[in-house]
Amino acid sequence: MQSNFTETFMKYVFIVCASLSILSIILIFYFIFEGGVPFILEEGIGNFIFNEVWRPTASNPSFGILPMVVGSLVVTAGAIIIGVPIGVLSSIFMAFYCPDWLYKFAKPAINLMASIPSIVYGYFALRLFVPFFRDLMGGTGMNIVTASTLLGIMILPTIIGLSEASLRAVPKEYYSASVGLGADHDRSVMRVMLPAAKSGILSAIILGIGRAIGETMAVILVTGNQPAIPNDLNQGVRTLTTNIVLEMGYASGRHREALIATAVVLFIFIIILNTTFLFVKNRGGND
Amino acid sequence: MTKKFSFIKILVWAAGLFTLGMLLFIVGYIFYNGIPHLSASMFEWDYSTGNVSMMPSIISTLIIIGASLLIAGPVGIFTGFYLVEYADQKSKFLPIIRLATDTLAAVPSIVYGLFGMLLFVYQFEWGYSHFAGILTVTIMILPIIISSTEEALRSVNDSLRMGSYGLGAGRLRTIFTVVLPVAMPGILSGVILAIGRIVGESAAFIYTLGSSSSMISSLGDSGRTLAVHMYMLSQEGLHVDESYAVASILILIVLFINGLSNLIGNRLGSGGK
Amino acid sequence: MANTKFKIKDLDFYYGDFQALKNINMDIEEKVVTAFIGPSGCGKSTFIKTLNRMQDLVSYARVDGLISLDGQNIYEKGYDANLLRKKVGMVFQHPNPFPKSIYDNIAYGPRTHGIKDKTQLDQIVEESLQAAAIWDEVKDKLDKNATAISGGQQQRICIARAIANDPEVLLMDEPTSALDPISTGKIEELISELKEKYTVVIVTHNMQQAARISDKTAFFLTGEVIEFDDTEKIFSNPTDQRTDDYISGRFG
Amino acid sequence: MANTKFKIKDLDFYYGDFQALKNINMDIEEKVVTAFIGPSGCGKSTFIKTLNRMQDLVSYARVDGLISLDGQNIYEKGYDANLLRKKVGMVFQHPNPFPKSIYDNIAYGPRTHGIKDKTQLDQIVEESLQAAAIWDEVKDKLDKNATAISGGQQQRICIARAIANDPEVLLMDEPTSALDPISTGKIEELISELKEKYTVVIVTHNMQQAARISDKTAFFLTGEVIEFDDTEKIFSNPTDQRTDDYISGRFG
Amino acid sequence: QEGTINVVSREDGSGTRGAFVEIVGVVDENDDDMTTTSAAIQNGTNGVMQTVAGDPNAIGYISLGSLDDTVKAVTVDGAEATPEAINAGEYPIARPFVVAWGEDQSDVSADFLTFIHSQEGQTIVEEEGYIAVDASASAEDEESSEEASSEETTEEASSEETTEEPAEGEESAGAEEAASEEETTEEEASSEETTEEESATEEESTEEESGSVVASLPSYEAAGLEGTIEVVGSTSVTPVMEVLAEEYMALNPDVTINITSNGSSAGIEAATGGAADLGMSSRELTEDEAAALNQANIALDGIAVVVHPESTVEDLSLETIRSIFLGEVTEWEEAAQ
Ligand SMILES: Nc1ncnc2c1ncn2[C@@H]1O[C@H](COP(=O)(O)OP(=O)(O)OP(=O)(O)O)[C@@H](O)[C@H]1O
Ligand SMILES: Nc1ncnc2c1ncn2[C@@H]1O[C@H](COP(=O)(O)OP(=O)(O)OP(=O)(O)O)[C@@H](O)[C@H]1O
Ligand SMILES: [Mg+2]
Ligand SMILES: [Mg+2]
Repeated sequence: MQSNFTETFMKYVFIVCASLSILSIILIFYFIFEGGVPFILEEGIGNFIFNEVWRPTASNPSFGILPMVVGSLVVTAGAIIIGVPIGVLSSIFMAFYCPDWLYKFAKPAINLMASIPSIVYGYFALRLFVPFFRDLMGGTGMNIVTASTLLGIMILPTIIGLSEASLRAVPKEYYSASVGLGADHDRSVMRVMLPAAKSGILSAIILGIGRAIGETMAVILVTGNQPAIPNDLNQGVRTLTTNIVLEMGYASGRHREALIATAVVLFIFIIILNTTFLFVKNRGGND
Repeated sequence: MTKKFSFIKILVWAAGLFTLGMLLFIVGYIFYNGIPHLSASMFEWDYSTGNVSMMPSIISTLIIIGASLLIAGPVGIFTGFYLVEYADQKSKFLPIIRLATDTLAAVPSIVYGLFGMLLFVYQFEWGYSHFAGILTVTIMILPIIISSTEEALRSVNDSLRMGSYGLGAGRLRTIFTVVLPVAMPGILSGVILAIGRIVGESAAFIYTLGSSSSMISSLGDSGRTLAVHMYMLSQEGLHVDESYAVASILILIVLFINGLSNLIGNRLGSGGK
Repeated sequence: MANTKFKIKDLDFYYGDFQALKNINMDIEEKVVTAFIGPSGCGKSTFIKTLNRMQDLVSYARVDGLISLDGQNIYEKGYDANLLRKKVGMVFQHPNPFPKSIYDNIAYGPRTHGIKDKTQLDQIVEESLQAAAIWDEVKDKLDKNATAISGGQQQRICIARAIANDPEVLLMDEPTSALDPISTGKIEELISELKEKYTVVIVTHNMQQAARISDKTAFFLTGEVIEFDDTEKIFSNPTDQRTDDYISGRFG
Repeated sequence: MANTKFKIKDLDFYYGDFQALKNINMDIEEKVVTAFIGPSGCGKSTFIKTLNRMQDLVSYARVDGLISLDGQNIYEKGYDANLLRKKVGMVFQHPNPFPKSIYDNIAYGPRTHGIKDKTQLDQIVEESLQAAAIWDEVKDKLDKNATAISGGQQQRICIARAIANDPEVLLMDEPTSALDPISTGKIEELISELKEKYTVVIVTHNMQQAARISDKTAFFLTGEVIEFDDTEKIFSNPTDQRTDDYISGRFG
Repeated sequence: QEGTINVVSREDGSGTRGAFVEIVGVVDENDDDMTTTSAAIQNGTNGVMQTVAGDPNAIGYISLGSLDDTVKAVTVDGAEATPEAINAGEYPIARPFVVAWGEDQSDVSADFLTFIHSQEGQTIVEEEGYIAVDASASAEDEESSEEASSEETTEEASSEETTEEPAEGEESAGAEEAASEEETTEEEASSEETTEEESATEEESTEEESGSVVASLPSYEAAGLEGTIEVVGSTSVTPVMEVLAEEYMALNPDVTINITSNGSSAGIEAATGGAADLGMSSRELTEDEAAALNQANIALDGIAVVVHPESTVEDLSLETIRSIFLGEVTEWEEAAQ
């Protein structure tokens, strides 16, 4: 029999555990913001975010990250367009369409996909996607579309893994009920099972988008990394993350602060994204 | 009306096959480029520029996976318990935790790297070390484990909880003996995802674990994971072939770990089958 | 009355190794209410679910023998199981409303089968809920989630959902088990109305109910049909001793 | 017979804004079978679940008023809800066996409350299954998953599970709704036996059942107790017109 | 060769890029890096190699030590990119590898440095495809480093420019190659002049001692020390450092050397903060950094200009390369003229 003490004690253990993630995020906040916010204030928020010129090492340096902001947005949007539909559909495939013999092989395969290091994806894309898109679109082949495609693929396992789990968690009775009403498999899955798993799928998508925004080591190899606002899909872009990774190894002084400030902006982006989704999710979950 | 929706079938199959095809393609590409370059000398205990041995990296990778799961596993699962089984679903604390975990989940690896470096390596003066690397990735995988645990727990039918409470079982017993076994597969898929994240990570490690190629002798040592090892081998273009060989081994290790955790999961989650 | 709707010949059914139905032969007539009675675990649910191929969903289940609907073998290759299930509606033993609004639950079937028109749907929803004797209780909360209502209400929602689909045959697995006498009365009334147009198969543990509303009754025992005859005959003068024992409560 | 087990005073109950129970006052006596009857959705399940604080688990539920067990307020701060639920066992309206083996289902309660000994557990499991009239059906598959059996079997497993816990009070929410007459008869027998030692509260839609087995009956209507009296009185000579209407089927 | 030139460059701040733009002259009058904004940026040698190897129209530059046959190095003004040519002063594009250390240098760390600058050490440097540097020059530099850095500080304080990459590059290039402090001063004096002149100066100074310096270096003898040395920094320096460390550990079995490879700035920061005994850098230290640290060059690395292996381009003039990277020449047809 569980004593009341153990119950209460464990309850507090659980609360402490739950608080740890808040603590972690606060620590990360603190360290990143401490490094970046003073710089942003000095430079002026507008002048940092809406300035188009990034020339950190020039004799008259200019720290404008608008191109990177645009780059991140564009590439992430592209990744969502490619990755989310394929990911969600694939998870439906895995949960409701995949024959058993294939599933035995496909399930570990998807898990494996999540474990392949970014750099491998990067070199893979550099060797195969870049020439492909160069032939298709002209230019260097290191462009928005290439990066979006690569990211779209890279976020697949994240989306598929969690979406599939929540699809499988939907009680089978719903499916039986739908089929019992003469709905075919497709409709039962799309109209009953999918909506019932909505909230899980949404968090899978958020995680996926988070991965897309945060991905660096692979993207860096295929986006061209030009710090300029693109006006065509076949141009290269630089994302906020690649901006940090590219120059962090060498930056010092104000340049370095500017990079940490870039991380701050990235952070704020993510928070906006998450809050929006939290809001949408709460609204969506209430009906 | 069957016909009207049959394009869904095509769509779903196409997506599934695309994903699998892409994976096969990538894995094939890695094996094609890597397997021929494997040699026994790459598994010697000590690294040298001559053998570019991946043994130290394999050991470090396994240690880091083990240690960070040892921390993030319980913490993440317990957080899930709190969120689903304890917290008042209307409390203000809940959205805060959720926002925190969602944000943690979206923090880019490179930011984790910088953070780990600033806090563990410099502030705590641990230097580049397994400690710093482990703690950094622990925080990184925490949200993955939390959210998959949360989803899995929520999907457990309430009537089961009712059944258990109705017999006078406390929350703890209900959670551990009734809810957890049912939720196990979901939690496990989160754990596997987390392992994947660790194995595939490089940016966060470079700034915390460092990239020492020597065999670990204490957790205070710097080291490198397989992914970092790959990165290091390929970065200067000197050992590109070997880096694919490392990637091949990495894939085999991941498959092995997946198999193992499925086995464990089946044990834990089978209940009374 | 003489038209045969379902013809079942030499039906065997297995869950894995376990044989749940043994050599069932039965003709279910059109526009007639057929009741299945028998002790718990004797295979009533199993059998009723073979009639609209719901057992297809149990991966380890296996059906042997022949079931034909209107003269066509429903287990034949190429037979459209979805169309079958539209024609042969079902109310499950455990209420299983979708986690959607009450309205969407009822409208699900009609929408599946192509009805888009809002006013038409509204009408179907109201009529079905009326028929299932639950309209008054839920008419103000049609947009509420159908899983947060009482057990009996859920059961009636499921009945309404099945009716909304306008089936030819309605299979009901203990449809009034969670209902009070009044609702039960209304459902029984509904069944009597339905039989004007439809064929109804009902599983029930309530002997009086079977006697009251059915025309034919089948008595099941451990996977076999012991006796299948006019309800009157079964309840007044059963051929088999075991049937007699069961309905008079002397069994076991 | 006169000992009061539960004393309920001025009980109001809310699901969010919806008031499901209104000003309930009732004394439930020890070693007596009390039946709750009333139309679907009238609040029977809601009420029965307040007696062992199962409603604590519904986050948006709110209880007002007083319920005391053996003179102690069970909603008092510091009152051990787990101990309460051990003492006040419950069989739910929908069978909810754990997805574990049949054996583990039954042994769950005893194990929770500290019984480890294998032979003792074996004995409890067998006795409980016997009492719930399902031993013969499952004795060869005790290690099978308790979710892959028929609906009625699941219900009896849940009854056995509750009995195995050796409670003082047993709350049963339509325990025989999915059962055939024979199993029902056995459960009713069980209830008569139990009342020697325990207090039993049963929700039922079956008037005959209520009349047969209960000593006291409460009639619920839209969240209120209309009448609560000796069963005999209720069924032969109810005070309230509505009670009369309901039990004679003239209601609504 | 026809078509648009796809320019591939390294990231801003990279030692390779710094040296490349400075020597080739991809800078404006303020010595600001003027690499065309349409250049694709890769953050590692391998990234550049893979990009160029996969794109027939690409041109990039990489560390000579990493050059292999997946790409083709063009000759610059007729000179082939080889250590010999660099030593002979024929091939103009090269940059130094630097190590830096803080105030309290441990004995083992000092001994390791001695080893690097010994005949044995510099032989390894050459074997790895880099260019050896003169030990005595470095040794002197070591001793007088404090003085030298204060000199730098004064000088640069008087200059109008905030970042003086060319000047600094010039200075340490001088430090390696020149045998005496006099020459260093001379070259510093010329630091304000244009890049063409600078490279001319460089050529001059290297001409004075063409051929390898290895033979003239002192031999290393193991001192039998024990301890651990943390080496942190530049990814470009890492490969040669690893070999050096291995060789050293073979001679001094009680010494452990840990190498962490995470970028020049990280290395310098680690050295400043004390997390590293030696910081590796493939760029010059900034004046702040130089004031806080001691530094020495351990090797010279050539920078090869590379194109696709099937490209028909064989030779480019320094001026053409400059125009290409400035974005003035965008078509291979133009470049070929
Ligand atoms: N979880 C819930 N949330 C909100 N309302 C509920 C919930 N459960 C039940 N109700 C409502 O409370 C009222 C009483 O429900 P309760 O389950 O107690 O009825 P009941 O008497 O047990 O009926 P039945 O015989 O159909 O089981 C009903 O109107 C029902 O819709
Ligand atoms: N999914 C299943 N897997 C394996 N065996 C099953 C399954 N469902 C039912 N059975 C077994 O098949 C037999 C017939 O079950 P069925 O559900 O048809 O009984 P029933 O007549 O509907 O009983 P009840 O009146 O209790 O609902 C029972 O012995 C039961 O244990
Ligand atoms: Mg059944
Ligand atoms: Mg109820």
